[in-house]
Amino acid sequence: MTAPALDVRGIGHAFGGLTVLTNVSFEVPAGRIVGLIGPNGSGKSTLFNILNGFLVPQSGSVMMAGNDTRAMSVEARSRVGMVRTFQTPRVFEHLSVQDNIMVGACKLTRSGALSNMLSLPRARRDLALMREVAEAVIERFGLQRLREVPAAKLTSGQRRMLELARAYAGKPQLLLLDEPSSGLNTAEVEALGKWLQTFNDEGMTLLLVSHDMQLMNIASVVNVLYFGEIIASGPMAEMQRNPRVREVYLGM
Amino acid sequence: MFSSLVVQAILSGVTNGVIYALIGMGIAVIYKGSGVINAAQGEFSLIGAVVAVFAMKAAGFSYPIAFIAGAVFGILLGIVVDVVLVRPMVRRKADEDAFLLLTIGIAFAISAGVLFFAGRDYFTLPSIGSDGVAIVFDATIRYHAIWVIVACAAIVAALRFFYRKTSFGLAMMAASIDADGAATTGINVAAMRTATYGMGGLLGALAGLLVAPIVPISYYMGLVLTLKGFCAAMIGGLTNPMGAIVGGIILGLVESLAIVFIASAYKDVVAFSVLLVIMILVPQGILGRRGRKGG
Amino acid sequence: MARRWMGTPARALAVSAVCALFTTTLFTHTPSHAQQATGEPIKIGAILAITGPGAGLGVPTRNGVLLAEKAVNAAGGVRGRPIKVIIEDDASNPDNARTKANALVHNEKVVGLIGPSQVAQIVAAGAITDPLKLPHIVPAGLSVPVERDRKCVYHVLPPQDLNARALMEYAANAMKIKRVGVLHDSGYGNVVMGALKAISSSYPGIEFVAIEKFEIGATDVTTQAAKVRASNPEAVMVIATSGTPFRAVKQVRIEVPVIAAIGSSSYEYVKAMGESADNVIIPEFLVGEDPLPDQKAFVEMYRKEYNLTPKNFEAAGWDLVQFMVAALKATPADAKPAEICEWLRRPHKGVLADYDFRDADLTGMKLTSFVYSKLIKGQYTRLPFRVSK
Amino acid sequence: MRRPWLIVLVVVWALLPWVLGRHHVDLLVFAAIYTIAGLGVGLLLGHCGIVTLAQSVFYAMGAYASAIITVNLKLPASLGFVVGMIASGVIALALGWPVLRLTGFFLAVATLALAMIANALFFEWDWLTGGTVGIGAIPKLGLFGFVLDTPLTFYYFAWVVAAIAMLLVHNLVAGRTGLAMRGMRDSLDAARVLAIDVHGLRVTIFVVCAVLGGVSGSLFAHYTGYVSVASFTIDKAILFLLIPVLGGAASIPGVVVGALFITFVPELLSKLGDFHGIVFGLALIVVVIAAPHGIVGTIRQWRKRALDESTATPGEANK
Repeated sequence: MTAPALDVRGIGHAFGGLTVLTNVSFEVPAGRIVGLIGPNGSGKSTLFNILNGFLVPQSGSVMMAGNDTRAMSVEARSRVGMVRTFQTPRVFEHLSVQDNIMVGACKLTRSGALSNMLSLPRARRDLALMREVAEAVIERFGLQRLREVPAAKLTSGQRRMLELARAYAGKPQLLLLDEPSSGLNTAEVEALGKWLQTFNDEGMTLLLVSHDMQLMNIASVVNVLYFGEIIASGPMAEMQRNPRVREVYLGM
Repeated sequence: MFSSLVVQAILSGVTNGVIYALIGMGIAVIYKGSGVINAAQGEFSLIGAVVAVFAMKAAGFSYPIAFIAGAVFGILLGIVVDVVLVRPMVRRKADEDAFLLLTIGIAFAISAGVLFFAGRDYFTLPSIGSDGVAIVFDATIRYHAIWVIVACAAIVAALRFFYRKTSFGLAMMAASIDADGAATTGINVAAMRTATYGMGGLLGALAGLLVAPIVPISYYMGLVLTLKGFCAAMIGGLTNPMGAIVGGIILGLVESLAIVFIASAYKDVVAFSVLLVIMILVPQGILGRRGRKGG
Repeated sequence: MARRWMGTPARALAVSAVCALFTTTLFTHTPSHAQQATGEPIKIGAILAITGPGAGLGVPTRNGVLLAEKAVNAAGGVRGRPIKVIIEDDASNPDNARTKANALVHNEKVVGLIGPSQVAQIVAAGAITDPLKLPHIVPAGLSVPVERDRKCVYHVLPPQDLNARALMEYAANAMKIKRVGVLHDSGYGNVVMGALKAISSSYPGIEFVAIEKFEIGATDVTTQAAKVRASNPEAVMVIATSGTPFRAVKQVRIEVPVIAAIGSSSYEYVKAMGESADNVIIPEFLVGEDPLPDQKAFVEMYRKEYNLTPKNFEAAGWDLVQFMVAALKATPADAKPAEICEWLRRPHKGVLADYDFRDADLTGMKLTSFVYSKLIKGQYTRLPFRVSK
Repeated sequence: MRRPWLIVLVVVWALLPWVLGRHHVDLLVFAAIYTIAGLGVGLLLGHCGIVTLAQSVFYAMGAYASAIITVNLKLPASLGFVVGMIASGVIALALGWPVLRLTGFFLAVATLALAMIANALFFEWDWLTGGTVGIGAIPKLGLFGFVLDTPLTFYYFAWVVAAIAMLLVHNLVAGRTGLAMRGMRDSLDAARVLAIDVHGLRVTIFVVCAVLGGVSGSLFAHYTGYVSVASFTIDKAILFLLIPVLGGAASIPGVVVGALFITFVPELLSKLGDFHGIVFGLALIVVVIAAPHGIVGTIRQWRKRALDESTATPGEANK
């Protein structure tokens, strides 16, 4: 059985005395879609920042495909296939949609500053490859019309799509999605769900962190986080019937 | 004999340190109030001193009048800088390095202005009290230096009283901690920021006026003073202006002891190396709380 | 036919007048009442520090230069043509010195260059004049090895090793002391300190108990002065071009006499020293208050012109112009720069002292020409002590 | 590059020194030297959003390397250039690695502190740099038999080196590194998430900027034949910052325009004494407030806006 894409064990974290996470453990099996839900202030975004390396947890560890990520920087984790999105999409405002996606494809090439300055064949090949990948992703995501538009001029829905396309361009194995459905209407959430499903079909493991129940239907397992602890985990339908979750979520 | 050398180093260290503290406080006040590091703080000191010198030499005013003229000019300069230069950029939501370029431009323009109008020679102001020196354990400190330390303590007390006890001060403090929150309670945040720059201008001018009798001031010295003041503010933790006092004195002592124990020419090298180490390793400063982003 | 030509008495009168005028100008050459020089001026370039830390040297030198220009033109200039000294301010900065030298030599096409007066600026300007072998005389001592290879750049102030020797002579033979402290800046002071170390072997009796350096334009050297005081010297040598070190010596209450280098000796710096200009001995060349016999004429002329007392740099400024003009007079009008430069390579008698530009140090001054002055409460007095050999 | 426009530029460039007086050619040589140093600062500022005040340090190191190699060690000038570039690059790497962890104000102030420390050390280590007295009689450059001892000859050499530097920077910016830099500038976090080693990239560009500074320092040393610490003060650091800011940090022509501005404005105002400093200060303030993209950037914006208005058919909303 291959090692889980992400194995979170006993994560604890506090900000100046205020404990935010206590002993959080869960798994993201390779090739699956796993959900993580919890009301605002349950510590979701802190956990998320720990998973992708922006924060170093005070206790516990995060294993990625079998190796410990404690010593790995954000860039190092991304190089081995972990990419995350942001609650409010962080696109490169001054760059065009095509350039944004090409930055996403940088990961596939290695030419350094010197070979770029001398525009050696390696550098030119890399640039051509990046442009090719970007072109394919633009076709795939139907962004042809927006190719030259600077990201600053996009609507919030288009920004979300660009962030996904940009992540996709780097051919990630593990995609962490932070509140991907915030700011989308139900139709858009539906479309997003389909996109994530197709990503999963292509072998990409997904971790969905959100408070949006509708999106969680595509997840095979959902973990419920409440006041820094995992209080329950299992398929979405089961979670809706779980008394502890109902009490927490629906106040019944 | 050796001890008098160390005492001399401590006395001149504290004297210089207090000046750096005043400049550092000006930088911290403006940073806290507007999130901008004022690279032209040393030039505010320069202008304060030059205006006083001209008020005495050209217009023949007495020393106290010239001193006040210098201080008032500092306040006006701070206000003009905010209203004319900073406000349009705040409206345009310029990013951090645009503000830095602005203050570097201000610093360059002021020092070039002083060079053009006042020339390259050095200016000194008469000392407060007599020109003599007091003897302390066989080392000397000028009476003026003692007055500077007293004045600095008074300024710190006045600042603390102003920020904590007066309504205007509280409004300024609130606006600097949380602009949006303050705005909701009816505080005119823009006016508070202008007052902050005015306060920064005042502190800068006072530093210049107090340092001129000890250290002759010339057109090119603004940037060195800014950097020393920034170092003081950094050691004290940028978030609390009072920290700059301790930071300044520490810096002054480090410098003068470096002269005694290493070599005189390494004074600045040591001072700025301390600044670099603190910025990289202890970004919130020795005394400051964790509250500061940045470094 | 001839009659009509001579017929009109007016014309005859006009012709004879012209002949008379012609003959008189040809033979009158006594300077005292010769005609003022007229015609196209001969341009001589001058770069001096009018502003900045070096102004204490540049301003007095300029006064000497202008006085000499006036005197030379009053005495008929060079072959009847007046000289025009174009003075540029290098603001005590080598970059400016280079740009001004470039403009003077290549745009104004000056026949010779005077100044600058500080080491860094001299080397910068020298890089322009040396390739052209342009005659170039500077009011400063030879300091760095590169200056020895610039054969057309002459100096009218002693090389730094001679300055150092003059300082040591007084400490060894006049004061007969053992322990000497030194406070010097990082430019001029550094160069003279290097020379002091080099010649210290010939003064075995003297030990440097403290050597403290400060950067040029430093405004607070009290701690360095305190370090010198802590080594309790019998005398303190101050080598700098500013009043700051003297004030620091006084503030830390160093009671022993101060021996200063010639670079600190100008009324500008004495003013900056304030009341620390007391009990200071300076080996120099001209004490305006008590000049040597053959310096009296210059001192009088300078007092009449500026109603100020001249010192070394004023006299240096005067000598610079005199030697340049002497070279222009002695060489043909269309002489090439190298020719004028070679003519200058000979002994010269100046107001400041006697020179011999043939010497390897392109100065040729003697230790015996030094006079020693002493500042008492800001006033210069001349001491009887002279170097014997 | 549009072909005809470039050819006209090259022809004008080639004929210029024969038309202008020697003094103006001298200024054009300095403009070339400052362009090279300014390119480095523009790269950091325009593409990485980093304000550096340490370029005068690397400019000095290049100059001192050339002076020491050719005068003290009597070795060929080419070795001076190479040692200057290596020294600047290595020191930039050693200092850049810790310092570039900082961002915004604190990074800029840190570079200012580095410049001040270097200035004090250039004074103090006079056994190496000659201190205020400096190092004189640096030999003239020889190239294919020509001795570059007049502004005219040096003019062609300096601008060819500047052109090569511009080409290298252009390639860097157009390539993969340039894309990563611009992404990093807009959002540091997003770039890190896309596996761009942000810290490594900033240090790399800092080293490239320093090496460019070293080259321009070596050129300065061989052109003036003399280097002293007074030529490498903090004013010079601010001048190098002015070049890309005034000209237009993100564009190579902007850096050239900026370099021409700071060399010719003092000349035009020389009659008024030290007035040009005020013009520089005010120009920086005006540009930062009103024209953040600098002279060239703003002209491009006006031209683009004019282009949009002319092509936008009446009635259609300005998209």
